[in-house]
Amino acid sequence: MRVDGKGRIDRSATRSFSFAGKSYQGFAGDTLASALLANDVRLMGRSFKYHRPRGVLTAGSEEPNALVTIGSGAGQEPNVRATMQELYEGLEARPQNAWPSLDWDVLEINDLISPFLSAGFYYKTFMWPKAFWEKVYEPFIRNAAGLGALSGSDDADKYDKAFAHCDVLVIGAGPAGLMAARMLGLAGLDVILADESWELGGRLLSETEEVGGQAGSDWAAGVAADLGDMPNVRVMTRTTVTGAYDGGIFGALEKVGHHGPVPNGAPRETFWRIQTKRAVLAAGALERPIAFANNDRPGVMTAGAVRTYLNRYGVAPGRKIAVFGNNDDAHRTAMDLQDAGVEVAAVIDSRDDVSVPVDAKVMAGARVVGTKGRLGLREIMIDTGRGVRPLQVDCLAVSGGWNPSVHLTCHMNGRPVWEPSIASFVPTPGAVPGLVACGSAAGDMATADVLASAARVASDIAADLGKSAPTAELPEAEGHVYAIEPLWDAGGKGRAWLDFQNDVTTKDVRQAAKENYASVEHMKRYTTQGMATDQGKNSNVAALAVLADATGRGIPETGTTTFRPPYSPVALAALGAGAKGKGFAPERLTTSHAATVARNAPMIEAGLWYRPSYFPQAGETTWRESCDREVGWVRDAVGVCDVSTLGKIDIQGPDAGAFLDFVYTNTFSTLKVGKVRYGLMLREDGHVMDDGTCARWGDTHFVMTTTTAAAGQVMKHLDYVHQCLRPDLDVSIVSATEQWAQFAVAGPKSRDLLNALLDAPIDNESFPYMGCGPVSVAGVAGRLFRISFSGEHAYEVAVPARYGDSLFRMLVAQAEALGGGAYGMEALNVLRIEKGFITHAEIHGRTTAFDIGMGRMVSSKKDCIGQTMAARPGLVEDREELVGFRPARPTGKLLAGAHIYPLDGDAVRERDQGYITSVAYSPTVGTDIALGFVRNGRNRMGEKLRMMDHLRGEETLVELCDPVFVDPEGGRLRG
Amino acid sequence: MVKLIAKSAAEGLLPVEVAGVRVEEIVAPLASLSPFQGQDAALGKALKKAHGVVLPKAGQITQAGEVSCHWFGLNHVMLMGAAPDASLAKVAAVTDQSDAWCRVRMTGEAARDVLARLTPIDLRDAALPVGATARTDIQHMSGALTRVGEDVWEVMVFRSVARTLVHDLTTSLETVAGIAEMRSA
Amino acid sequence: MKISCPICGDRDIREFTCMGHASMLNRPDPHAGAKVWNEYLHNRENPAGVIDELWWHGQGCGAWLVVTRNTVTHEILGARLARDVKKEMRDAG
Amino acid sequence: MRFSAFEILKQGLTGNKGWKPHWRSPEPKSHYDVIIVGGGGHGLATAFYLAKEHGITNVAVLEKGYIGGGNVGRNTTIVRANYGLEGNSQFYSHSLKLWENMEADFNFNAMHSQRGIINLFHSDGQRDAFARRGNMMISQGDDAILLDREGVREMLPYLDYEQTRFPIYGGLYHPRGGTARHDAVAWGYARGADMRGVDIIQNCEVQGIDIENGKVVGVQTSKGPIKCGKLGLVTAGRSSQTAAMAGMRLPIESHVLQAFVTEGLKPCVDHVVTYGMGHFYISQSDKGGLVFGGDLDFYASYAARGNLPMVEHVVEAGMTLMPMIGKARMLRSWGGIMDMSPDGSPIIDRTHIDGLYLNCGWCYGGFKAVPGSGFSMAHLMATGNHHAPAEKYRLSRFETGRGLMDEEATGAQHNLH
Repeated sequence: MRVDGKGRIDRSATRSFSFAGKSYQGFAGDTLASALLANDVRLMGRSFKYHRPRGVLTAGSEEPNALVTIGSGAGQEPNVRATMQELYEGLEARPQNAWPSLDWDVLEINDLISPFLSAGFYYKTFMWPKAFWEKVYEPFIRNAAGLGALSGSDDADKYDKAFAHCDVLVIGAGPAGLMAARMLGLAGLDVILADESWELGGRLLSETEEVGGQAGSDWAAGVAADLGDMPNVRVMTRTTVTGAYDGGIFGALEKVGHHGPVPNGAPRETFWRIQTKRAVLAAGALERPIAFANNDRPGVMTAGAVRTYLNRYGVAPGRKIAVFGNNDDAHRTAMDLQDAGVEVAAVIDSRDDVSVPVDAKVMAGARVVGTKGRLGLREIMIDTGRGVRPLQVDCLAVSGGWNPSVHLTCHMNGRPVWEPSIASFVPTPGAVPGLVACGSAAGDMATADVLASAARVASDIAADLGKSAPTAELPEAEGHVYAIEPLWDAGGKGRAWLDFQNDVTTKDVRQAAKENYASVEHMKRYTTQGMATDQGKNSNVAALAVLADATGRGIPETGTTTFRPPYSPVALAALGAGAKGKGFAPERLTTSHAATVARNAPMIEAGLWYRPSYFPQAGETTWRESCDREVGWVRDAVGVCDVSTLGKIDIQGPDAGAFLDFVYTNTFSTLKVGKVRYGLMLREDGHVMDDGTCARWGDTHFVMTTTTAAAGQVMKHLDYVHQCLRPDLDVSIVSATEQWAQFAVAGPKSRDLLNALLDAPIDNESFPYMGCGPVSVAGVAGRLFRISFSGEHAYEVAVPARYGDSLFRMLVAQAEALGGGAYGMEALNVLRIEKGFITHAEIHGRTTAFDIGMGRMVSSKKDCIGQTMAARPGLVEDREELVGFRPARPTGKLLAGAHIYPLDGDAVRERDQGYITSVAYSPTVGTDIALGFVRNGRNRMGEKLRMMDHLRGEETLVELCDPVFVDPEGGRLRG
Repeated sequence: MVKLIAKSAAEGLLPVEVAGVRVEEIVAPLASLSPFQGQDAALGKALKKAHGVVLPKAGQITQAGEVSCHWFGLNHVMLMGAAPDASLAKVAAVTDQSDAWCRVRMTGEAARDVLARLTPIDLRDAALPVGATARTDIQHMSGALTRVGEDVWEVMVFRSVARTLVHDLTTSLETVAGIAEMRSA
Repeated sequence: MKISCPICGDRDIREFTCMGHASMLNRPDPHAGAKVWNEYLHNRENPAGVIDELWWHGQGCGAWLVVTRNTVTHEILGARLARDVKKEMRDAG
Repeated sequence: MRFSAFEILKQGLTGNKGWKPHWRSPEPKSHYDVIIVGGGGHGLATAFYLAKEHGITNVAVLEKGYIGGGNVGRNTTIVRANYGLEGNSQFYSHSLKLWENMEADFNFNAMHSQRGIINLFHSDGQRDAFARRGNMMISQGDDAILLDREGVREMLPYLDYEQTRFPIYGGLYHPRGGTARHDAVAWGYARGADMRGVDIIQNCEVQGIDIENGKVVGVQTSKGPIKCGKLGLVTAGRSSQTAAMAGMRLPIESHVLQAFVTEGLKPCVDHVVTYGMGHFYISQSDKGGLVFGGDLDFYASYAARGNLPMVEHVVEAGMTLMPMIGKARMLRSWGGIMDMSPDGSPIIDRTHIDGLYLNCGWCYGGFKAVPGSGFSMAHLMATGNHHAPAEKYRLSRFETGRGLMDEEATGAQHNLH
């Protein structure tokens, strides 16, 4: 029901919206919850386990009951707190976790059988018969559980992430936050003030109290205006600080576009990472309910929430309202309601000696012990101490006291401390380095104390950061003492809820204690207390008080569970903003990318790079046809392949040779200028890290190449070796991978092709096998290396990357003229397998130089990385060694990933002889060929074994052979 | 006679302009210089003599006309705008990097908000004043960020990721513009 | 977490890669024997407290750092260039 | 008290007032035949199998906090036997078989759910590596199915097959893999051990190990000295500290691994899915929360909490793989202390000190190993012989290089496994 003359809503701006298929009207400035209450809708959700009817409990982000689904289609958003959802024109909200409807929910049956669903019941049954768990019990439980539903498909909404930096982050813009932010701003510090609401003021927007001789909300507006004028203060509304992390880093979620239509480009949410020197926790306090029988009906809400609905939204959540509390703060609700003309049926206070200046029945020393009303509160039962009597009300405002919002102070394992005077926990100072709590977050409950503590904290921080804060002019404010007598469980007949959403009652906690889940962590995990979407904000303190009572311990000894990030839940789309689709990792493109795509080559990922799989030609229907043709080109004519993705590292300096001797197993200091050598690099544990070639470009200048896969790892490794192990060596290591576009030109006609483009022709004298040197390519200074990964007479030619596109097109055109053309990764792979060249399929991280037959390349004349550990007995004895495989029959099929077994007996692990790493159909050999590893394989050449691929049902008789299938003498290389 | 045609790293991708922020590519010679042990001062001298620029301190850039020198990492500076003089190679490892990087300039009041979406470093005036440079992470890419004017920033990433950079910048530009439109509504 | 890089100043750890204990700087002589090498490569003090760790500022200046850090609180107590630490170790013999 | 549907009915009808403690809280005796340090999953399982398989019941489990408070209560609950290397293969195979019968063994529903695991691969090379692994699984007697892209699409229609950064080539499907209710595993073993006479002593911190003449004779604890015949250290991320009390330095670094859960949602992810390119794995709990995780934070830590860069990285991987989870909200994040070994595989071995046994190095794969680890550790401690499926888990392998089991193939850098 709306109340005239109250609230901060704009009554001139109506907003139409729908809930559960019905249309309603509210106003700008409403939340979905306030607008529903204004329309006398009390039933907004269903609980998790018993599917109990539920209405709003709170008016904030801690709301456990009023969770709805917003929108429909791909972008539907489940579990939205109606209490936080700003109302906008056309808002569509739907109830969730209820079927067929919110009013009639079939699973309400769970409530009737609740005696059999007590704490942990599922641990004690559903075990028979065994197969029923996955087939019957679990699907039923899964379908009954859960809250709202995801759409199941991707949506078009945009999310965003950003970084911010400041001197002081002020968390919360209630009286404390505003006070602190203004002082810190005036001191000249860079301040970020974040608040989860769209309006600054915090509780001041919900209260009728005065600050500085004016309405509290007006004072807040005045400070907000001051802050708006300070260029060094950044005010972030609709922003929840979600987590405290190491080094003064905080996560924060800004709801940029939840309150209406979003223009193109703008996100729904921005997830901020805020780096700050200091932080002020001014997050206020959260009111807690009291447990009593059936305290969970729609219409029962916290007393502070009732004031918020009345004072901020101009809504009376009932027509006849009772107030029940154990502290003076609850009385304000009665007073505000009465001032607004709403009937207060009674004020029930568990304390014996209270007086409340209201024109209503005040019942001291009394407790509410029961309620009635299936879908909404109709009646409460009051134990006056002289008997139980009913009272007809449609709303009960409950206050069990206020819990300081200590959550962020716990994010780095801090434990809050029990403060008896307010019967709650307060932050441990220093629990998060640089973060100081003030105001009610620190346990100061009266507004005057809140402002004073904020001013004190602000001036300390300013001084700490070398600024002097202006003298605080504390505005006049209420200074009442917050008097409270703890009351956790008011009793009554029936279940009394602690965790509303998860349906955890005081009985569950007591049962847990009885079953020896007496540690607070055990109780939580056994009962699911505090594990709902509010993470126990409403219930943890009361629950552990009940546990303390059940176990005969005090509350401080019982301890707390840990609050962990995030403070309130954060959409994965926000945390992972930008990563959808291709955004997860940068895309690296070679200079030949456009020309390659233009030739319809399917592109495959190689690390972050894209490389062509093959270059299809008209009439070819399978990749194999294209691949066989490309292999033939290289073997018979000439092929061109972009190899720019290989790492290219410039190693320069007087000690370059000595450095390379230390990182490679073999020796490079003796290499002659103009020559290239194959190099093998180990990890310190003696296994192979990478291989490649290294060219001596000048006396003190080497050019190292790495594999594409290991380029980053090798660069990092070289920096490590240089800086951490051998800083004595005068050497500089610079990546030049991106500077050069480099192309393999391979095949018997490779030199002919090059000579058509080089300004000075080459021959076998000027560029012998493993020679290198500068060349002029069509007028451009380039580099030429005579190296081969195909076993053919081949070169790699490099030009500055700006010419890469042009050179690739030219090379391909020339190759085509010579009866060849471009080849892709498939052909490259076939070519190298035919020649027995290894890649990371073979040097997969568990192979040693010994395994791949390069044991002798580990020079014993010098120390190098990995040398010592490579000599461990386990790395050289009884190993699986690199071998080649041929099918015993020409049609035999080989499969990478298949294992090798003896000819007789079962193909079981105990008899495993090895495995296949790389397979190709070799058009040159005319059969499948493969590389792989077999135990003591080098001594078993010619032996017949059994290849078994259980997965694909393939079994082939294979013969072990030398891994070089083509031109074992290497004549073609030197051709 | 055949002739190779040069293409810049972001050719066909830039310039882009969204809501008053302009992004354009800069093409100029780049050479990384890494002084040999104990040769820092000698490199400084040679640089001054050959190119007129001072060897920059960590996080700084120096400039002389068209030529500038950017600090570029541990033991490492980048000469920009001129081919390195041969004298430099006597005291430093010199590596041509003219084609290795995609270098863009972003101009506009909102440029800082755009960058705040891509890099974790502090972009406030005190931390990154005009003339300061930083090696940092640009949306999972290894990059360099330089403030060359009040609202003028240079971003460098490897050439191969030019398209990703332009995509990321454009997305962030649109985000910032969208948010501004929302706030002004 | 932020690391104060001696070259770049305070930087978010997302710019860094951690390699593990800084004892890796103390590489034994190649002939020191299996036990010494096993200690070096595998065994760790692994303190619940202050540790020296190797971090690489790979998305920054490229420096390898020895970062002193508390493994219980994550407090960073200092960072030095690994090459300086290594040189000191060499000088100290 | 035996748990059953009947018992629930009976108790429900009598106000749930008759439930009994699931385990006792005894004061420690002065002497035990065996003391297990560490009341986590592995420690409790060791005690359980000592009693059940070997009749050794004069056993105490000493836990410095509350049982199940370590990694068994803070993991992503995945249970599988899909290892590729000799040594691991037989061990996890055995462990999975124990999973399949454990609930009957200890009369407690740990909600072991064999809903199937799919490891996605994103290139031909990864497919080959997974094929090798899958063939190993089958040759060990476990189950594996190689799915192509369409096969994966049929099972997981919600993945992004068009735009995702690293396209889905297929997956290795392990139908017997799945999840379990992690806390219940610890409680179930505790209950089972307790029923067989084992003393579970919580809030009892071991502060020293008494060794005489090269033999363990007892421990010093916060509840006083306790004598023992044999001592097993089963302390996961704290192994370096407990071993140090015996003067040992272990090949272990302790690192933080984070895990995450979203708010409850109606069923939408029916399997366990792992994303090879992005270090991301996800399943949905019976309560409806999406449970997911990724890689280590990479720095040494005992804080059981991590930082944002890895949080973001993990979620980013999720978003490129299955953008439909975007509207789910992260409810809670936490961390565990992982005992990372140099080859990523564990250690179950005796030590050079007579009577002192070691069980550690589980990295972030310890949960699924709980039954197997307990079984093999109990076997070793009871018989003095290595249990065959775990015989490769020797401490000496690092020095000799014999039998290294580096599944990730990243070498001897602890944080890369």
